[in-house]
Amino acid sequence: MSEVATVATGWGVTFVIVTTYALWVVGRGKAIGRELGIGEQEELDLGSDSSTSANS
Amino acid sequence: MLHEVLLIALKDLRVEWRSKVTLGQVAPMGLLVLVVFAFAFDANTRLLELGAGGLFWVAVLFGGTLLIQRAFEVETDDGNFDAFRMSTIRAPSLFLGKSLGIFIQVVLLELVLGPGIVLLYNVRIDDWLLLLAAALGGTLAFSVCGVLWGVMAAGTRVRATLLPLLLVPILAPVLLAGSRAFETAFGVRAEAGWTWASLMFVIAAVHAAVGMGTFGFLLEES
Amino acid sequence: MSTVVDFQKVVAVAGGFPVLAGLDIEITKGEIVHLRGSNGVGKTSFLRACAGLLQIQNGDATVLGFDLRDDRIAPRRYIGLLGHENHLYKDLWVREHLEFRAAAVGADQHDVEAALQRIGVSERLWAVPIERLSAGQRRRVAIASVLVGRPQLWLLDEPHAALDREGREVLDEILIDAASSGATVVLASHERDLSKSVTSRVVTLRGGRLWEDSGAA
Amino acid sequence: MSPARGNKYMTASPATRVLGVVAVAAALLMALLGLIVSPADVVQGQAVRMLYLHVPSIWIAYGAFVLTAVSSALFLIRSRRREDSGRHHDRLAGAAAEVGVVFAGITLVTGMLWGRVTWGTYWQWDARLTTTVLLFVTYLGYLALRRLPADPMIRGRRSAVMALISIINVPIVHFSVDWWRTLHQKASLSVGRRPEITGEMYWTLLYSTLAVTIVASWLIVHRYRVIRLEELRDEEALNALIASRLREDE
Repeated sequence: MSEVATVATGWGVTFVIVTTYALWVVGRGKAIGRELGIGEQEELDLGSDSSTSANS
Repeated sequence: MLHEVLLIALKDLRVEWRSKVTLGQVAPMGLLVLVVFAFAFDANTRLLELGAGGLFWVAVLFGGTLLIQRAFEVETDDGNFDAFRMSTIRAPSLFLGKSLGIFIQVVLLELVLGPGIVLLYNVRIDDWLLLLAAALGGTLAFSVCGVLWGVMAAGTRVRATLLPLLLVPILAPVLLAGSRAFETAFGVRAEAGWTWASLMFVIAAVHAAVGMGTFGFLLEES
Repeated sequence: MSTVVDFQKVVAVAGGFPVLAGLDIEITKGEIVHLRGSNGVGKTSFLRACAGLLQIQNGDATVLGFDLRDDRIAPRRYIGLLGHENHLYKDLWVREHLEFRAAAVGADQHDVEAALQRIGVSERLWAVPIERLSAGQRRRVAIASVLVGRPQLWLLDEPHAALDREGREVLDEILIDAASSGATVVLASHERDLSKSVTSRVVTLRGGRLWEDSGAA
Repeated sequence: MSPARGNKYMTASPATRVLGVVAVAAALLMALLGLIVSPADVVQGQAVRMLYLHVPSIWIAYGAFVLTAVSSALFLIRSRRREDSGRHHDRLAGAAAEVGVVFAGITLVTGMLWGRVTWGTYWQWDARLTTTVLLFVTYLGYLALRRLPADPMIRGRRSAVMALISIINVPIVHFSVDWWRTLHQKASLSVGRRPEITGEMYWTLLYSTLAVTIVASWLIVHRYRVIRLEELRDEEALNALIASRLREDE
């Protein structure tokens, strides 16, 4: 594997792992929040929280 | 304290004496593992001789894990842990007593495996003192770690699969040190066998201290 | 008359389920309480909570003068618990097992034989592995293990299960003796007419709470 | 609405929202600096860019495991108290351990890829990689232990003890593996080929560490909240059960 390809793979894999994990955490938080009936749903992005700020 | 420790250890040894699990089942299995290693290395006598120290400790790890499972199965089988909780025996004594019981059973296992590697792998022993010291240190470390993780897994339904996962990474330094020390004792490696042997005593001491301090937490299941 | 067990609005959880849901009960010294109720009403949980084996989540619980929420280990040495399980080492001989149990609770080794004789485990079985005993005989060995500790508080979960008529009678005698010498007995059983001659009080649980109490005799 | 629902610890506060935005921006800038702006190394060429992932992630992994151990110790100290038994320490320990495992995994992947171009093999029995892989498995075991159904306090104590033993074991493992490798394979390949980290590379590495730390903090904060939500769900289910048990009688 060339150096550039290695670097691309490394950064790519890292990005995928972190993003997947972050989305999983956020999604799980949203799912439970919905189950508990707290708050409204929001856009899924890295900056949003797992549940809501509606009543805080 | 000593009285309680001996009480527990003697009880475990008596259970073993009556059921003969160590000598009748685990030790023969250990010997089988030694034979299977020879298959894996294509009976290359040179390789086996070089690796004998490490293979010995891997076989001890396999067999010893089974012994730990067994030692805690005896306790969980008929709700005996409840009887311990209700007794006047203190948690550190229970920890040391169980460790002593396991220690003696692992020594028995090693007494079978030791001649096994000497005969099957064509090993010469150059340094008996180092060999015995390393065996003692490694077995002590194995026993205290084993009991610590054994009780942690014992309270769960998945103990049979959980125990090895928890135990092996923690015992990795012991395996490493035991293998290197044995290789020096066998004269296939010229380096610092004694330092490796002392490392195992340090590991044993550290885990014994942690175990005595935390066993009470682990024993309270509900 | 001193209070041995005092539970006020006790809530206890096991396996994510509220096994005790606001239980109030007071038991005084020398009583023999028959704990009644169908399966899953909290009989076993009440016994385990008394023994300090089950954590109290809410409410106040005192056993033998110890506040269980502060220390649930200290009272254990005065308590004898016979659970659903027998707490036996099946590989050991009857006598070895009992000697171990006696030593583990700091009891006198001389009491071992007396206890076995009292509960009616015949001498020819003393050197037999527990594994080979019948269910009823095992139950007797288990009761002997409790007896040998001379507890101040007896907590017995279905002690009559697997016992024959003679065994039940012997057990009843033992409990009466214990109570008259100042011990307190709580025995759980879903059988309705059990040992009417023995028990001084019948307490019925339901839904993790006190349902009916015949009151102290 | 129970008062717990208004608890700020389980909902997004403006602060964490800002943290999230900062984390994304920091990560983008990190990619820009690490992949484009910073120069290639004289010895290692482009491969040196793995440095900016590998080193910060191992730092986060170790940092997270230390955080787990500290929280676990605090939890054990407080767990016997009647009021406020320190459950938040337990939650933090769990959240940190999971994030630590993620970053330990990233360390291993980037380390192996990096090894492939510099050493020519994916795996050298390099002391740090070997220690990391053992640590990775240890904490996988820790997470397995945490996942088992049990009373929260018992599970908390059990995993707290495991976290303490695991952290105590880190120096032992590191020492023994390091010693094993230095004793038996003098002058490992990598030593001579380590890049000289100076100038722009130095600052990029420092910045990457900061950026990864921000991302990891965001992850830990949110994982903590999800654990809190899970507990809240369990508590609510339990309260409903207690209520229904109380109704049984009336």
